[in-house]
Amino acid sequence: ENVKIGNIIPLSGPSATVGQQGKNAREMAIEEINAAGGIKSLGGAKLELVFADSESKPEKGVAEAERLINTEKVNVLTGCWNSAVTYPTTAVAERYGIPFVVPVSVSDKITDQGFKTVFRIAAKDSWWTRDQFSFLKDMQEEFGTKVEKIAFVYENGDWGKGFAGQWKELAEKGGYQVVLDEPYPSTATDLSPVVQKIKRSRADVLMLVSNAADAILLTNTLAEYKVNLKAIIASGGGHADPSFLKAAGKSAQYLFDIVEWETDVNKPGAKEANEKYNAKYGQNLTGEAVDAYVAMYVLKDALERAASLDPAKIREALAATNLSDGPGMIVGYDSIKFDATGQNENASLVMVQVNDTGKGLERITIWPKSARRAGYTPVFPMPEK
Amino acid sequence: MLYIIEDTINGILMGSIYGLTAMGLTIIFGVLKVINFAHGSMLMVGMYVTYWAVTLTGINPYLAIVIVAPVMFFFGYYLQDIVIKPIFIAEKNVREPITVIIVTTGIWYILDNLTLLIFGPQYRSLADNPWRSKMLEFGDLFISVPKLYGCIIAIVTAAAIYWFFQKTSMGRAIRATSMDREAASLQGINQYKIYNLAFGIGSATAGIAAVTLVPFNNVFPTVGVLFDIKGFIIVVLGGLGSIGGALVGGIIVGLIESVGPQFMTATWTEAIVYGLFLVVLFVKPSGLFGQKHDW
Amino acid sequence: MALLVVKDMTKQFGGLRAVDSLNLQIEEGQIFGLIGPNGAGKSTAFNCIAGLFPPTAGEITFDGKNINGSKPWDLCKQGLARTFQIVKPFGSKSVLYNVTVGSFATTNSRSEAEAKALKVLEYLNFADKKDILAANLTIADRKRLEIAKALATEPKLLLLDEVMAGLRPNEVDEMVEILKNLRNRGITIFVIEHIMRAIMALSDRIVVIQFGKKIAEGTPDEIANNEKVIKAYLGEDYAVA
Amino acid sequence: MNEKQINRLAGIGLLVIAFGLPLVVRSATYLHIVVLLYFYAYLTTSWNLVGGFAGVLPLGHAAFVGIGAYTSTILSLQYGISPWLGMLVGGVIATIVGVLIGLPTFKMRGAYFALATIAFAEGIRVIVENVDYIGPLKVNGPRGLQIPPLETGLVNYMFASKEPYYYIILVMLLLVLFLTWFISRSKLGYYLNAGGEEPEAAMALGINVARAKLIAMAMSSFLTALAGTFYAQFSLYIHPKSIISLDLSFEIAFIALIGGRGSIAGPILGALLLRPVGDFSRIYFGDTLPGMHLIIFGLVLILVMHYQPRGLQEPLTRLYKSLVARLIGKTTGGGQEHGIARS
Amino acid sequence: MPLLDIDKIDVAYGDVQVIFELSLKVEKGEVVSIIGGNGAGKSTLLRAISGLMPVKAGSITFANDKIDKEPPENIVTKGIVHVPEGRRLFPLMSVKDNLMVGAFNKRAREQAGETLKKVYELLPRLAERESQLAMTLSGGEQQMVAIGRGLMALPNILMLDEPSLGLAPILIKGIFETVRKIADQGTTVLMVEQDVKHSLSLSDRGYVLEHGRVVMEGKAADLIDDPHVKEAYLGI
Ligand SMILES: Nc1ncnc2c1ncn2[C@@H]1O[C@H](COP(=O)(O)OP(=O)(O)OP(=O)(O)O)[C@@H](O)[C@H]1O
Ligand SMILES: Nc1ncnc2c1ncn2[C@@H]1O[C@H](COP(=O)(O)OP(=O)(O)OP(=O)(O)O)[C@@H](O)[C@H]1O
Ligand SMILES: CC(C)C[C@H](N)C(=O)O
Ligand SMILES: [Mg+2]
Ligand SMILES: [Mg+2]
Repeated sequence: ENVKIGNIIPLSGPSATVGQQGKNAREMAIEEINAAGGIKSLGGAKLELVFADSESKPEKGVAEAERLINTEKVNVLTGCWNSAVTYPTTAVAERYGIPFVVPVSVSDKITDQGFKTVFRIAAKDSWWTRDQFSFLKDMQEEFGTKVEKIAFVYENGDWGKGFAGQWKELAEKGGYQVVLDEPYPSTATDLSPVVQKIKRSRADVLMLVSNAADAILLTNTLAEYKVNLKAIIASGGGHADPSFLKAAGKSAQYLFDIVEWETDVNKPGAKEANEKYNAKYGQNLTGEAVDAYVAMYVLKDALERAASLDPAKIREALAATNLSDGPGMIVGYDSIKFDATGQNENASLVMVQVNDTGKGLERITIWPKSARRAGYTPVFPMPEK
Repeated sequence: MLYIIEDTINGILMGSIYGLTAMGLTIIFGVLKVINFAHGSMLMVGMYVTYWAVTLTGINPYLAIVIVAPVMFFFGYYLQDIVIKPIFIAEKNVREPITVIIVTTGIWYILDNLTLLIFGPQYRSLADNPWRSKMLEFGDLFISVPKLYGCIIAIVTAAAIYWFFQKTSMGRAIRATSMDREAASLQGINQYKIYNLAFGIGSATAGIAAVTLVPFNNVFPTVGVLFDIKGFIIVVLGGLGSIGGALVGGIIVGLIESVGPQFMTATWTEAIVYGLFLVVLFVKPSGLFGQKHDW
Repeated sequence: MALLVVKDMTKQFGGLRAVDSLNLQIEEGQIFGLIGPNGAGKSTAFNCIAGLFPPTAGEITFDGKNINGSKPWDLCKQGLARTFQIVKPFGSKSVLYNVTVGSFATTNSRSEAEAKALKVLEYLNFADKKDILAANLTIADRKRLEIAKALATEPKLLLLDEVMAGLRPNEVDEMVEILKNLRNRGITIFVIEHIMRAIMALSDRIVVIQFGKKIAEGTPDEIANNEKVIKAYLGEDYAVA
Repeated sequence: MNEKQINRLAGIGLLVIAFGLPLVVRSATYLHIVVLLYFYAYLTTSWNLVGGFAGVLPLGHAAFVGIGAYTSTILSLQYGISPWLGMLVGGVIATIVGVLIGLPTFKMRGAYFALATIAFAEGIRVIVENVDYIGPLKVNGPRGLQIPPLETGLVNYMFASKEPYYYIILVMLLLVLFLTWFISRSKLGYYLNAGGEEPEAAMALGINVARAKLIAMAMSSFLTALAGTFYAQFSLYIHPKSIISLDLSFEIAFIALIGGRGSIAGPILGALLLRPVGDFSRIYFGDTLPGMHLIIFGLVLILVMHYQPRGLQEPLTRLYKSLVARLIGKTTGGGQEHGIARS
Repeated sequence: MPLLDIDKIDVAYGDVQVIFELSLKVEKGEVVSIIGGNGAGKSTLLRAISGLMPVKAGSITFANDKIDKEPPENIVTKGIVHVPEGRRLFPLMSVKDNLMVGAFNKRAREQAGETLKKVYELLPRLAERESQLAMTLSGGEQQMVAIGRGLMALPNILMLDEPSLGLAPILIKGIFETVRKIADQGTTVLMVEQDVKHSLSLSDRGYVLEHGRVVMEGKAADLIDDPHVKEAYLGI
């Protein structure tokens, strides 16, 4: 008997690019797992993926969760990338007692609901923001440049609002002056008014939360208006989208982006996995894709230990996860382990900088210093325009 | 003060491009009396055509008009001929066949998702596009060159279309058909051909709008949706069927979007646009330049 | 007693004065005719009286009350009903439905309203067409439907705008009879018509307007022989057929 | 057996099927789909009071769904007020908003009205997305509101299985159907029809068209808001983008037009076609051919309009009538009425 | 061979047939009147000829061309021009633009300038009102525009549907005089009229239609004297 894994991701609609990546990564993982003999404790049972399209719409996610559980009879669920979709959808899984692995969806509240069945592999937004601020602090020390004024600009949604809330607290604690706090609609067709506000705020550092289309538009417009900033710190998502670098091109140079994983991570197997992925799908793995990829290995590990398809058993096994090596463990940190809320307590983040070291623009890991690509010196502050 | 000037200029430039994106909507409504909910999708298709035309042939993005406008004209012409015309034939006696809007919505869903199936979800923009970050700088005052071109193209297009409708025999025939289909057919006018033509012209203007957008915007399957609702607001504000109205409506929206954020967060300007829209309609239910008798 | 008094009524459309200081007075139980060249302002005068739009100046008194700027629906409830020159049937509905809409003015019950509507249809020799969709009627029948709808509201004063256009002479005669009967039942009638056969046979009194101004008033005989009227409206070789 | 008896029998048969369905359909998924089908049929029927009878095309009814959902949810989350009560409060607020919307927009004709209602609904969505609090009330802006699991039961309007939801929405649907049937035969129904088709003529017949439309709008927005509460309790999560969305507003109108505008059966027929098409095509193609389900949905919209521009109700009524006629062995004359429909 | 030959046509609105096996001929240069009560099917007949209504059975031949399956615009191009009941002007266009639209068909377009002059000569009132919107004209003026618009198409046959409807007595005479002039200049005219006295007196021949059938046909002069016509249509 096969193990059915239901996956709810945005395959059409505005986030279809990342949905597609997540699908690819999952497929690559289970191919490997099945080729290696499936779940041995279940007599070599194979993993089988069932995908459902959320279109990035919460109500569709909820409906699909109902269906995957009731009709497809999936044993576990994963998804949904958009926090706004993941949040209500996990509630459905909780009601039915079906384990739900969230590879990436960062809103804190997903694991703060007291649910028993939810396990998140990615870091949550309070950690992302915490690390963004630690990074900022470290950079100031390393390069001796002082940052005083910060501007917050973020998509007006669950994700952006979540980040902005945390930022405000952190900025206050860190003694920074917040000169701009600006949500914008992700559907904007012209972002120059927002860019003007950034420019006029005379901020030193700009912190962003953006989806893909707006990330590209913002980056280009910032370059057009020659907004002088010491740094732009983005929050993954749109800035980590595979089309971002291509579409933004030169304007994206020197941008900092926080991610879970980067191709240059120093981890056995990572390079091979990326090459394999690139050969298969013509793109590099991204942090978010890696989370999806690893999620499959986390599930495999839990299923081996559960040796049963009983959701309660799988849930228990997931809760006891401590995955530190083996194929597929290509994340930047040492092991995956869930705390009482289901949050992967080891999840860690890295900061990358977009720059051209002679091979065209690429994403280069620079922080924490221990993970920095050998021989690369980050550019901070950004050169004046 | 400088800020206000800068934002006002940006608002006018971007606004006239908005006007251009909505112009096809108003033309098609003016003649067919139908809200073309697929107009955003036509714009999207136009953007893909522009993108590929420039990428494959390497021509100047603005010269691409000579490819995009005709391609879009024929696309619209035959789309109307094949998909929408049968409804008009079935509903001969209805002046404003509402069923057609369902059909146009169907076209919207199909075009957007067919594009997704064919080209994938990627965001595309022109590689090494010389216009991307071109700015005119007057001290601290920045004016975007692609937007300026867009504005000029919008005005020229509007003037050309206006001239065509007022001064040519075909233009008169189109206007006549818009007022009374049957009476027009009694003047030897093939109403269905006129509809095809109007739809073609509307689509061609969407194509021209697409050309102005591609140099500084992304191309992706759902990009049309972003311009859809804005387009509706613009054409109603300006008065359905009025070419100049579309331009003015677009500029109003552009100004609010551009100047508004000086006083509030960008997310609230949307609300201001809707508010103003309703106020205008309350005072003048047929929009700023709409015909009272021939809504 | 005068049922309708119009004093110095003027209606201006932009630069055009469609009705110019018009005075008229209609007694209860009268059939009152209004004629004049095309574009003289007859329909406009009707529209002002019936409340479709307010007059620019002047005073309209109906049944002793000033009705300047009153809304059409209120006027209808007060007993003033009208037909439209450009007929406006509820095309997707049956004749009976159309007329029932009118008779709801005096009742809230559907069965009662339908019964009243049927009576009106019978009265107008129209009952055989009660189930036909209004959109499928010929122009003449649509005009008849206009009258039926207006009658169903049980008016005191009925304004009829060219309801006989398109009727054959013997049908015109039939309609004249119907209208006379209505008058005998106590309904005052104010009619616009270009068909002299009808207007002359029908009216107790006629007003002629041109360029919005009254140029003559009198009995049909007086009007038929009025020089001004002949020159402006009837034409030299006019003869009451 | 005569025609009346057959009609009655058919009606009773349908009722028995509707009430018995959960005994046969045990799958929660399918029941979920049917519940949403009824939910849409209910919304469309409420919409029909304005969109069908009054002859205008509102494209912003999602705003009322949103008002209903938000009102009852906020009251229940913050003050522990039973959603049943909150539902009524939501209805009242929606009525007020509906009348406020109606006042300016009913002056407009045709496309202006349709587009103005879109703008109204979008405006409300933008406002909800922009405010975290209205006074003490937590709206939570773009992040939506989640209803935590409470004790299940009728008072909390929360149930562990789908069946109770099924029966609630079924009863709501039947009530609203009866109401529209009743109105269509009343003075108000006549006035709405007349005012929708020829406002000037209607006014001359003593109809205050604007007032009749406002009454219809008030009822329609009240009823629509009730369904908003149902939706919130059924899905336990509300989000401005999904509940006050253009998609929802459009779908309501499309179901009506596909089914047959202004008819009683239209909304049900429309929902019976469109909902399953939407749901099942997404299920079958959602994973392999992203976007395919929307292509199919679009194709269905176009095809129905090509073959039945007046909606499904017309041919199906004809079919039913001829079936009945055959049953009672009487041949009915063709006599199909033709006419100019309103736009 | 008649210019227009209608042979046993049936016409129906949906299932309701309103014209039954109707035959009618118009010779070149003639003025032919069709009279009949309301609902007799007169307008429907003209609509069938001009292609606005499908013909269910029978045939219509014009100058040896079968035209009963052609769409209205082709029929106009061939030279049959229908001035419909109720004028149907383009309300928001100027008088001149209305007239120019009349000359849309290829045949007429090239000579539109000259035709326009001729129409202005025939109907001088229109030249005065050249730039006024059609919507704001009085009924009589509108009727003139409608006829003028018909003439702009350079018709071989001009079909007029109740040109005198709703006009003041003084104008009616003028309209019929205009029709006479048009006929004298060589245009064939097929006219539907309620004003039987006027229309028959300027026609060559006439047809009486009742319930969708021709019940009488003949020389106009004979019809005027026919007792049935006298009673039913002249009201004598
Ligand atoms: N709403 C309006 N706006 C502008 N002008 C108008 C309007 N209504 C009528 N007119 C003009 O007012 C004048 C009087 O028109 P009206 O319809 O009252 O004439 P009438 O006497 O009824 O003519 P007919 O006998 O042809 O019906 C005309 O010149 C007409 O064009
Ligand atoms: N759109 C329609 N749908 C169905 N039946 C129609 C339609 N239009 C007209 N009819 C019917 O066709 C018949 C003939 O109508 P037609 O208009 O040809 O008569 P007519 O002789 O021109 O009368 P009138 O003198 O009143 O204009 C009438 O019985 C009428 O009811
Ligand atoms: C970083 C991204 C994965 C965030 C995602 N869009 C979310 O809503 O949580
Ligand atoms: Mg008049
Ligand atoms: Mg006729």
